[in-house]
Amino acid sequence: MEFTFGEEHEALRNTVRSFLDAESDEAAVRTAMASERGHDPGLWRRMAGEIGLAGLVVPEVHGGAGMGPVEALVVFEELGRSLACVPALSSYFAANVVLEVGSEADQAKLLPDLASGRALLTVAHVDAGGRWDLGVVSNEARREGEGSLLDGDWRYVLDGHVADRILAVARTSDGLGVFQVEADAPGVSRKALPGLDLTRRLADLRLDRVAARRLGEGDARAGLERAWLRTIAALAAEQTGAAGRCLELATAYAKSRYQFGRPIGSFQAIKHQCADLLVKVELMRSAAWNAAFVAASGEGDLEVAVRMARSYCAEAGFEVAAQALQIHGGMGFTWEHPIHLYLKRAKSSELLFGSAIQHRERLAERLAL
Amino acid sequence: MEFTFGEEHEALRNTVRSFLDAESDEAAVRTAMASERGHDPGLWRRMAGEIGLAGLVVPEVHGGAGMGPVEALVVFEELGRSLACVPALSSYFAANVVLEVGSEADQAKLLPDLASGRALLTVAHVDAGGRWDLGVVSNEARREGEGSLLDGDWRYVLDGHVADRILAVARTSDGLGVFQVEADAPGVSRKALPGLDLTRRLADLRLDRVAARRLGEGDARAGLERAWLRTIAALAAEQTGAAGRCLELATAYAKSRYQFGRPIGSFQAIKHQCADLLVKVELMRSAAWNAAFVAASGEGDLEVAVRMARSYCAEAGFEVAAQALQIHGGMGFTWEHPIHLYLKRAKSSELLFGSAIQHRERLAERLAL
Amino acid sequence: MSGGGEAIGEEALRARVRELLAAAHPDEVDRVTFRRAQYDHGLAWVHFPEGYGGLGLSPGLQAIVDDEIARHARTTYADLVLNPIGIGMGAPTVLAYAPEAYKQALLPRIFTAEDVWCQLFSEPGAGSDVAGLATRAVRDGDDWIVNGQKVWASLAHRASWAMLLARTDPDKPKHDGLSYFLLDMRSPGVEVRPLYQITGDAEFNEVFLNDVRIPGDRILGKEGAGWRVAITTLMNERVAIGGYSRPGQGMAEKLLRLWREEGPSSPRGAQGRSAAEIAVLRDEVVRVHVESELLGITNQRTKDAMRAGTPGPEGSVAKLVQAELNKEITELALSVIGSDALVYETGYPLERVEAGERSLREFAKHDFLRSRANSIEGGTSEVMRNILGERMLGLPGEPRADKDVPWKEIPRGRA
Amino acid sequence: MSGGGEAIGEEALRARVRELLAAAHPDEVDRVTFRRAQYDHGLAWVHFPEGYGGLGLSPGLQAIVDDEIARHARTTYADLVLNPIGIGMGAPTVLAYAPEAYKQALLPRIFTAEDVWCQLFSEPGAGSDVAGLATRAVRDGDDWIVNGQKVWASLAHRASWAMLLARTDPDKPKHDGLSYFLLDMRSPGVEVRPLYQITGDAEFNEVFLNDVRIPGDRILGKEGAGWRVAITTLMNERVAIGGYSRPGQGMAEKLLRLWREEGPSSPRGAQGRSAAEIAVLRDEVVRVHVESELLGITNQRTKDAMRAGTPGPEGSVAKLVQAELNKEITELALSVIGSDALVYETGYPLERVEAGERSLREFAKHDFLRSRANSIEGGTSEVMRNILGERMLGLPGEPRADKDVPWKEIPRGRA
Repeated sequence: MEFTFGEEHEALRNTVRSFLDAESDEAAVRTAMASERGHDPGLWRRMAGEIGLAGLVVPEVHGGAGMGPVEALVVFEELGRSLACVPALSSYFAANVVLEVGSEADQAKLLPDLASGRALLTVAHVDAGGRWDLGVVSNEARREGEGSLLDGDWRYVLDGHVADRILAVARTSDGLGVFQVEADAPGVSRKALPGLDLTRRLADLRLDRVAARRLGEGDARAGLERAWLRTIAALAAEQTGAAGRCLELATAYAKSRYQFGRPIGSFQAIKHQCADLLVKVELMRSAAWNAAFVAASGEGDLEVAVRMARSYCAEAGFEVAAQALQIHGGMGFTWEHPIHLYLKRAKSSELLFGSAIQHRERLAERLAL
Repeated sequence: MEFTFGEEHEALRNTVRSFLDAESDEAAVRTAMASERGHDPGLWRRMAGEIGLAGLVVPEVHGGAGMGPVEALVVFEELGRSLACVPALSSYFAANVVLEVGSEADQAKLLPDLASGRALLTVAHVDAGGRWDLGVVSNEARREGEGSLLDGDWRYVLDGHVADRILAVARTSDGLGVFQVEADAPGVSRKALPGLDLTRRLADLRLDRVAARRLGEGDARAGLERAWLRTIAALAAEQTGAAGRCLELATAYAKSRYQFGRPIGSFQAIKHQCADLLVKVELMRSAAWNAAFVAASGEGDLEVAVRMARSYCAEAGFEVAAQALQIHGGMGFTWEHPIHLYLKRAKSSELLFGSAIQHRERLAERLAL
Repeated sequence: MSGGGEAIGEEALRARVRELLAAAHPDEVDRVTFRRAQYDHGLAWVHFPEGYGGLGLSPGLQAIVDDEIARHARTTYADLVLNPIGIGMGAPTVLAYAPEAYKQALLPRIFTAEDVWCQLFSEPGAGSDVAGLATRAVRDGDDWIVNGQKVWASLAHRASWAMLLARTDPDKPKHDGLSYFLLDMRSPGVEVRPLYQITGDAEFNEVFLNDVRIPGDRILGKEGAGWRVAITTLMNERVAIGGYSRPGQGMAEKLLRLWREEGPSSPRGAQGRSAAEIAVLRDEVVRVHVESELLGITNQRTKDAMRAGTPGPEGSVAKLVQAELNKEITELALSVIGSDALVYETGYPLERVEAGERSLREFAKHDFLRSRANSIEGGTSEVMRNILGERMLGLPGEPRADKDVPWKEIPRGRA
Repeated sequence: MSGGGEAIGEEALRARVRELLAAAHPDEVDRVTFRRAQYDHGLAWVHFPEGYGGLGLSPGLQAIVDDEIARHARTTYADLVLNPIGIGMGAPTVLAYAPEAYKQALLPRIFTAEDVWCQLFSEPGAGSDVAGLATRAVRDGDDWIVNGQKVWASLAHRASWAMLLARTDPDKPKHDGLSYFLLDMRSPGVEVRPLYQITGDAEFNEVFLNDVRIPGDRILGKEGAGWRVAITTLMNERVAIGGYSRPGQGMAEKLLRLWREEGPSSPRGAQGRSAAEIAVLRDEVVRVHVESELLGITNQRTKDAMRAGTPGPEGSVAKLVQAELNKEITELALSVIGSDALVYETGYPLERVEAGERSLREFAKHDFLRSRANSIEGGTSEVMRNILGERMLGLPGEPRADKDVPWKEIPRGRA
């Protein structure tokens, strides 16, 4: 796999970074995370309209930017860096699911609203058992006339408390199905979860005989898997961006903080911690790039690339944030310093989409170990 | 558990240390490990005769020192510290097995020779599968008239290539049995193994219709387990002594080695490594002491205490040696510097008597996890 | 049994406690009345001299007093919780350094917790390097005028008195220009603000000192000798901390309970985990349990060694291991909880609240965040490794940029 | 495609290789004949100037030469193995600094490996701190007399020539008092002894220099400017090492093969291990495999970045990760092998022997010991972390005790 970024990628990175620096600085993040929704809907609509982030991978014909996993890599690295409180991951997941599973008509119906930021779309697949694994779906859909009826609990739905529509995954007689549920439909109840990470919110969803429309035809398992893996790849990029920012913060602090008449970064104890963070961030970057380029090329084993990225970035992302906090000393333990926001995001990103151990086990199977 | 050492323990430690400093310095260790036997039989007989190490826990009535696990702790810490090439662990294991499993007559028959150093006695229990676990014994003994016949392979027998007698563990119709095999009996063949660790030798043993005498009566399982656990406790003490010596060597080197105009121990990178070694050695010591005092008191859960010690000392003992080598830089990688002898002993001690993972699994069972 | 030549023996001491209880019984009188009586009987700090709440006995005998009170009374006034800094660190410092009038005025009110105390040493620019602090105290006639900012002050919002370390001579090397003051926290110019932590709690405060006036007789020790006084305080901090129960083992025990009650083999914790996943997690759980047990044993060895008069390096090891282990344990607890660790039920209050009832899960999640500070507070793990390397192993110190130069010339960056 | 303005293009270069093959074909002539012809055709180091084994092209084009030879010949003379130091580091240093006569005499014989080269920089007292070395060179008329001891000299026992760094002025600061010499290893007073490692092998040598005489024209660069010359050599060392194939991935791949062929699910590796034990080990095996793959990708990114002209910190990361990972991988390999890792079939020869055929197990066990040096040789992991911290992250250096003072006054302890 060769990693080639063009000028358009640099331009994209600059655009996103400039936008986020201006519109989602730390103060904005703190305001958004203290709000009930957990994000600023106006900001998301502007990100959708001005720089096309909502419909990043939505084809242009449906109002999107028509980009792919490598562009998503660039965007999510920047989103991770800024901790912007926006429903980017949920939207990216949903867009990929619609593209993989939906018919042309489904795409035409769902994607324009998603791309414009008019309607938030999210995916619900974790069942009451709490397992992040498309192989573990216990909720079932029942046929009722032309449509379907859904009953059950879906957990940890990204931005589920504010989504306008939900794509709920359920078992059907012919494999997995993806069902479009309007958030205001009768029988839908959802509960915003108090999060460890205040910058990305989750909700539990309960459906009680909710009428739902199925996307596409036949078993959606393979398409869902691809969309799921691509979303995890984007998350790995986000984790990398966040970890890179933690390294920047720790390094800057180590240069400017003096104790015993020296910058603390001149002490090997701190310097070597920073070096170890650099190593981790570089390996995370390799992992995230590899996953994105494999996804974009269609060559290579997407599952292997993504599970490698997932298992490494989940653990290293947290370790980097935790050690960066340590380098900040007491300051890093205060609410007013931003490092704890990264720590909490890192832990929550580690917990989303399954543990590193779980992904390594699947890797072992793929590697015939 | 209270850890109280009396003056007699200090005296014992001083005696053993003085003896080893004089009789088993590095040059002596290198000579012994280069020899075919792997140890100096004269030295062992003197250790048996002059300071009673061979019969440490053998009752005085059988010519031993009549001591217990706490005294063994002191002795094995010193043996580990010096890396003395003597069949101490094998003899300690054998003595405990005879005491736990043997009848009065067996004890009277076997222990005096062991205590005087006249005859080396060792225990063979690992079967061809290579598992260090008394629950896994596949070799069977057959009754033949008054006695028994043994067939099969026993692996990794401590000092098995030079032992005069072997206590072989085999299954019988009424549980585990311990069988006395004379090394020069017909049908006994043994193969000295080229060791990763040259300072403690192992042999594979093959018995082909060897006539053997059974010790004691009935299932020996419980007694064997106790003897086995006590031996592992002694090994933990030995590992602690060796690790303590590695720390001493590393610290001394860090003080005397100058680079960039400073002792390398003044650099935090090295200083903090030494501090981390100190922490590990202290926790190893706690583990070894606890195991010894629980064994001595007969109170508390011996299995838990020993498996804790085993799982910690196995891994930490190697980590300490490996990091001590790193602190020595290129010098530590040379044959002429003694640190590699500790590294190899530490790894071999980690591999003997089962992996840390294995012991943690058994601990989990005991802890109802 | 004990080594010191005691004025009275254990039985006499128990008898004296019973005299106290006859005079004032905790089940019958209020806290202040009882504790004042305890002080007057010399049973507050038995190792203090007579007339100062003590009897001149060895400190180990305090346990006899507590035990005898507990035998005869249902009520125990756990004042170490109300006024830990005053009782543990303030009192010995006052005893050693304060003028007689202050000893008489302050010591009983510390023991009754009528006066809560706090410590004002740390500053935003002086964390690991406490002696580098910048708060200035300038003479004004007989008084001192203090300006500066302190941080990490527990209980400052409740305190009547503070132990304050300030710089009186910036032209001296850093340790030599410090003086130690008793500060009345009710003085004008003292402003206390809660310092919110990443947990959303405020265990600590920032204290701003703006032209705060301190009478000249409230200096402890000599002007410029404050560092020596501070060491008395800090040594008592270690003793106080050493007296706490085993927090790390507490955490490991919670982890084991969490595993048994809500772990992978429980309905709530199953989460479809595979046997292999469970095996990997369990191995880690046992590993940290073992280390935690070994830490407890190490602490036990320290106590035994101190009793035997041969203190070793074990005590300093504990702080480092505990801090690092607490982080590991709580990280692992979140892994055991699994997906549900995404949910933080207690939220981030950002106001001064006492913790309410918490489930095992809620504890684990809170401890996960709280433990981040364990390797920072009371000496960072980096400082602990320096101490172990230099004081225990005798490794040489680093070249110093801040020795023998006037404090004002020490580089300070933009702190 | 390439950035430089090449005198000739790829096709012309391939044509020139075919001319060489027409003149001397490796399948038909001996090594020296062929390699000499390659040198004469300017195809030894294409980036060297014409007349010195090169054509003044960009170094990347050397791969074209190798490729074209491999296309047309079965025999490839892998001389980098015979004379890696001469070809990789000696030649560029000679080219840059040696007098013309030496260039003409030495360069072809380096390339043909008629002269094997070694490097004499490291000393017992100068490991990480190479510039602190103590070997003395003293003028004697036009010549120099050298005394000292060097270590870690690979190939010194086969070498005809050495690159020698020695101190010519102990009164100057340490970097300024060094000079760089070409040493004929056959000179009287040069004694080479094998340096046995913990593996029992002797990859390296100690070299003792007793009153060794070096003619004055064999100084490279100016007297006292030896450090600058040494940097040329060392930079080419990195390039040479960077050109090696991926050793770490090799180790991880061996580990996977070991697991599959002889691991817990094989008859030999089963050893009664429980499913839980296997799960714990397997998780670790996958973890190091992933890290190894990510290291490979990081190396790939470095190459891409160098091609794109924007080299980042990735290259320096690799050395550190590789070294630490190799140790982890081989430790894990022993765990996978289990009890049988107690047995070390190859033994410790303590004589200069070439490794014979080895099984996967034997490799793993040998690599376990050999990898201990990975975090020491070519820059310790501690030095690598300094480089990453200071050069990549821009963190400040430490206070220096050895700057701007005469070398002879730098504290040296009892090294």
